[in-house]
Amino acid sequence: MRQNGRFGSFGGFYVPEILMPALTELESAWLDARKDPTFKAELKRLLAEYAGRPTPITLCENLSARLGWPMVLKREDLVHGGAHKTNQVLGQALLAKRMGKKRLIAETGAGQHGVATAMMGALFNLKTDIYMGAVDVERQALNVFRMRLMGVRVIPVDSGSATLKDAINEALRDWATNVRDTHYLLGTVAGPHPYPQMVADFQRVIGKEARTQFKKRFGGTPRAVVACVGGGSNAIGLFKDFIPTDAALYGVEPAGEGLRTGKHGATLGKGSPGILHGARSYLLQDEHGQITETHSVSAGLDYPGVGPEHSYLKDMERAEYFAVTDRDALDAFHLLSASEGIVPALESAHAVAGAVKLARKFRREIGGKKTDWRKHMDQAILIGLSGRGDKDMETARHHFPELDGGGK
Amino acid sequence: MRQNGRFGSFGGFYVPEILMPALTELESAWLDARKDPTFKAELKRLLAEYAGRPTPITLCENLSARLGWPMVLKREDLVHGGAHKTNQVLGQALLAKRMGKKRLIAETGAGQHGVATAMMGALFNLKTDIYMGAVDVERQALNVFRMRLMGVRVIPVDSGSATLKDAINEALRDWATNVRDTHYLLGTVAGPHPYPQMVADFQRVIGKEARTQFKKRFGGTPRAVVACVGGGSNAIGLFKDFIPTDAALYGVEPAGEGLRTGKHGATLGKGSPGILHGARSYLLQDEHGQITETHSVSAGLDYPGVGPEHSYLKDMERAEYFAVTDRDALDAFHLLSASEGIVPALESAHAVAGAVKLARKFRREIGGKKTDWRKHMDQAILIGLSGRGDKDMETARHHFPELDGGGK
Amino acid sequence: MSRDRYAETFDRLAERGEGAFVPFTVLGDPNAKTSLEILRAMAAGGADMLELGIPFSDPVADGPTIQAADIRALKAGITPPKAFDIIRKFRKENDDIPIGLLVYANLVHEPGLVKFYEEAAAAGVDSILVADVPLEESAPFRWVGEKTGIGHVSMVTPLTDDARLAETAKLGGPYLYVVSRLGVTGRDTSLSKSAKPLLRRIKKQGGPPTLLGFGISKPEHVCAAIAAGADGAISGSAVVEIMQKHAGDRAKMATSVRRFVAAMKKATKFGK
Amino acid sequence: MSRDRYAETFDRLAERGEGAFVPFTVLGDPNAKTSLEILRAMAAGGADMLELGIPFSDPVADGPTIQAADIRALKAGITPPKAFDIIRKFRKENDDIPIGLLVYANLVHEPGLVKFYEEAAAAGVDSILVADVPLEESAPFRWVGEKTGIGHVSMVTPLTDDARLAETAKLGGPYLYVVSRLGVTGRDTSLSKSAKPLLRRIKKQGGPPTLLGFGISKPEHVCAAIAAGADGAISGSAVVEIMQKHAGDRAKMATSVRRFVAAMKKATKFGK
Ligand SMILES: Cc1ncc(COP(=O)(O)O)c(C=O)c1O
Ligand SMILES: Cc1ncc(COP(=O)(O)O)c(C=O)c1O
Repeated sequence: MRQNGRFGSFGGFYVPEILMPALTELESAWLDARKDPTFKAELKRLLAEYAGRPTPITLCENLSARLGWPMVLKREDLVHGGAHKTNQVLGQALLAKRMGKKRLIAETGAGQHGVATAMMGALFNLKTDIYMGAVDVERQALNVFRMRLMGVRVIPVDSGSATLKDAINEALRDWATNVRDTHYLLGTVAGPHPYPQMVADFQRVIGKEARTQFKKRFGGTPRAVVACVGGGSNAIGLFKDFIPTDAALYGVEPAGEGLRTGKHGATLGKGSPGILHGARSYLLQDEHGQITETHSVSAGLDYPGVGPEHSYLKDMERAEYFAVTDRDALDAFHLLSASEGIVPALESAHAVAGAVKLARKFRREIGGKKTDWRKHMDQAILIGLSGRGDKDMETARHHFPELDGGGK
Repeated sequence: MRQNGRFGSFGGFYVPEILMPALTELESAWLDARKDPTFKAELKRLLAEYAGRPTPITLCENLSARLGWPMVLKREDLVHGGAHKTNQVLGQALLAKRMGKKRLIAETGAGQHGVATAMMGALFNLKTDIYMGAVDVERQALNVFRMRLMGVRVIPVDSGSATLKDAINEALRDWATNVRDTHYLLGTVAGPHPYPQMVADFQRVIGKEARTQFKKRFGGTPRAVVACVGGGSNAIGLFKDFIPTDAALYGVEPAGEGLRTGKHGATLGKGSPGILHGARSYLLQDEHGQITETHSVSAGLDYPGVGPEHSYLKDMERAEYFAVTDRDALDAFHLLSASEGIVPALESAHAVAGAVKLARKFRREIGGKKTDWRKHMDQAILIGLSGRGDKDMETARHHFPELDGGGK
Repeated sequence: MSRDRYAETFDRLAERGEGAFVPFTVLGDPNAKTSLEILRAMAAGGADMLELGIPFSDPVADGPTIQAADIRALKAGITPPKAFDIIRKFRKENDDIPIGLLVYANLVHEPGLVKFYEEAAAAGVDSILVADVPLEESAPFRWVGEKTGIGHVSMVTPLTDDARLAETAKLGGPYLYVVSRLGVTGRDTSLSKSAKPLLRRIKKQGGPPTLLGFGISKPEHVCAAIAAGADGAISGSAVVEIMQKHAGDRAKMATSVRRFVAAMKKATKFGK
Repeated sequence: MSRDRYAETFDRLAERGEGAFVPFTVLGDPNAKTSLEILRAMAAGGADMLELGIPFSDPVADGPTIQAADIRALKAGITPPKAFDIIRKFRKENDDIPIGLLVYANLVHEPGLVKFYEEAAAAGVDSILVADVPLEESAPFRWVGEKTGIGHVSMVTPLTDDARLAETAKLGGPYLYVVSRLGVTGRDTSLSKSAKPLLRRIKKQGGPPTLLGFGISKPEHVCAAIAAGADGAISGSAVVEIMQKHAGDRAKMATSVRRFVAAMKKATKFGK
């Protein structure tokens, strides 16, 4: 390994010995690629021509008026595939090609990362197998179909709780078996080095664009930058270029049914450092180190771990993490839909809900008056809208029976 | 009226007398607005910052290799809302605001235009009512929910076949009643003047961008420009700026279960000129002038009329129209998904299917060899990918049982 | 077709100091045979003129009641030729009453204007109102109407401004269809407030006699219409509703329509 | 803890010209009581050393068979302290057999390395293999192992290159866990072809004795492993499968495990 893969005491490569050569090869390929102008140009071209970058920032006038505070979105919902995921799967798939790999594998929870990886399988003509908890295969039948439509195999994982965590376990096992010709296309900034740094590197484009766009459109930097945190990839991607600025960084975790109920996924808020899936980071675990089950209305945030860089940012106090409940997120989902005509992913709705709380707090600080939000553009809240809500319609329908009524 | 609203013998304003003042007002407002730099700037800003324009063009390397002919997509699937519809609802809603209207109404079939209009209702803070055939309300429950989520009212229409055509009828009736404060936000380039011209004007951005992008990326113009035709808005939007070029223009209509079965929506291919919903244009009708029922697997193409400008382009032989079956479209839907990781709307899949047929034809012309498609970039086929397929997953699942299997 | 039945009728009514009552029905609703009986019942009830719709698949100017009648008639297999048959039969029995057709443009466009108008004239039709043809599109219809001896009926609405009103009035025609309120056909509980000022504005322009339509369902409405200055009133949805109510019983249907027409006609005598 | 049970055992085996047979089981599978009986059965069958897993919620290095055992044990409420209890009880009955632990890093990390290793040592554990700790992360584990008298077991795999092999061999430890093939734990039908060249490469480096693992399920595999140059063989999934097969019958389970171990042990005598 050329790097130590640490963020303070977090990160590392806690994997079975058998995976080390693959990680070393990957790190090396990535470190070379990121300096290679051809690779960079090709990735940039794909991000633009295939994925539709840059994505805009959108000033939400209605939401701002309603909250009395300027709210701006970074629109990753407009990326091909419907979420920020595409940014980094493009990078990894290009890297896999470069390394001469013949096959991609990936884990998926609700299916979003699986769909993103399936897109890459199609685009790069690579045999692709997606591990997905059997329970999730049942729950997310449409995404399973979507993946198969793109020609990939979806392998249901029956072991454990048969959800995301188990799909990762299974993908790691597959990788250990087929490590020579297979690239494990991990879905977030978690996992062993180099994944956390590499995925962050590919996602960094979010914040890079946003910072420039904000400056150009409104001058200066936002006061607060807010993103939801599952594994943490969209958050890191958005935060990265704001770390050297004055902007306060906020990560929003899923409080599920409430932090006290135990049914949540607030890894940074309620967890403690531990080792899972290759890295030392905050974890939700019991007193013996067994990983506990999590809950969130948003499948993409329903994960007991978190990327090690977030653990570092938390301990360094450069970013602040707090959690919002399922109900808060659903309300924010409705709020953004009704006030701007933008339906966020339930994951992203957590960021919106967090931003709403911050807006209220900021307003209270200046005396609670609602007027003249335009005067505070220099104090705007920039929200990472990591994805769109199309995938969440069935879930939302279930939670808003009063809005339902057509059909079924 | 300041213009005669004709395209040769097509178009016009065949509406009840009571709607004439509204059409006159609309025409006037639109003609003024399109010359007003403030309006233009505001629309441009919204297209960029809210809707995410420009959308890229994407060279499909796998598809091109498979067909032996260069295939390029214009990516309207990446527009906020998931289809080209957003381009023009933004324009109309801005115009409605300008006219001081307090309310929007619209018709919708599968719900796409309804959702697009609902977005506008939210964004512009306008009370919005969407007419939707009761049968469609049942069939498209998710889109109904989505509209309600954005705060609009969905009004089921029980009359007639209780589908799109009847929703238009009902919207026209509502407009006749509430014409003073209500803008009828029609969903395509059909309807009475000024709709066909106005909607085309707002959609023209598609072809304008595509022409410039193609020239910059590949040099010259494509040999063929292909779009699906329901009402015809995405097609006109794409064609418009290519009309003065050498590019051949192809509109692809839905042949449904086959042109001979009578179960299709090939208005230009199988219809005859007639008058419906405000304009003279090709129509599917019986020998007495009664409008006949249509069929297409793609709800957005399931309409017995077509925008009058297409009738004109057909009769002038500037554009050529042909139809592809449900099966062709479904195969193209699968093909694009599996070869590029881009899942098209079923409407857009018709354009892809049409383009596949053209590619085969072009290749036959040069002797049928598959190699070296890159040498023919100057003969590329540019496909209008009008929207993304998320909305069509349930339908597709039904048609590809062999790919299904997860859940339910 | 050189008789001008409208002029004759309006003259006679004027002599008597009465307004015109004009019931509307959809030809072939619920079937050809019954429909003919309904025409007879209307005449028997004292209708001064008849307004008859040819059923259309997409009647955008009509409300749900009349659309339902269209659908019934279409289901019964009524085509424009069959609709003309009904008129022809009725015309043989009654050569005096003016008959107006209410159609949608595509029904006229498909066979071709000339053919359609000629057939209408041959069947005994006196005027045609094309629901989705406004002033701007009316030229060819007026022209063919003139050639075939069929009067072109224009509509005016509360939204028609004075300039347009003047232009419309100048075109003449057997009568002006005055739309009493915004919206589509259908019942109302009271006569629209916009009717009176509109009629006053029309009177100022001169032009053909006026028949007030949309929402006329009670004798009071007829009274009020005529008091407000209309030369008569057209009642459509109310007639169709009565027919619908007695859907099961043809004899009762005809009797009820006759009685309704009689009651409405009576009201035309007290308006002026 | 100053006895070096591994060295003693390897010495004795060397004297006898035998290889080591090392059965694996998950502590607490299917419950604490039965698990203890399984340990006894293994010893009774002639196991030279034991390799014992502490059940973990996310055993990424293990295949479905062992994961199922983990789940059974966790369901039975087995925690690391309870797992140590089982060892402690067994150790009281048998002070000679080397006991190795197979754990995942988080089980060690959560209580803290020192505490975990001290408790393991107190229970009678001789070595620890942390399945998800490769060479690069091993320093603190080795350090604490040294302080607490617990041997650190490293893994080598067919993908380990010579430089890394040399580095690993240099670290010593009671034995090297030689992974016979790519993948995770689980049964195989034949011994992997990669085992032989790998063992040859290891031998060149010197270093601790080698135990071959992954896919050892038949006496032939043991034979072949030893013939190929391994100092012994570890069999996990096969043991767990036998236990699973007799899930309903504790006595039968223990007997079958004992017989299996005996058969496998026998094969160690013919390899060299
Ligand atoms: C839209 C969206 N946002 C956020 C996430 C959470 O992932 P991360 O925290 O890595 O950004 C997901 C995961 O599925 C997602 O789909
Ligand atoms: C994606 C998409 N493409 C095309 C159409 C057809 O409309 P038009 O022919 O007006 O482009 C629709 C209508 O719903 C649509 O949703």
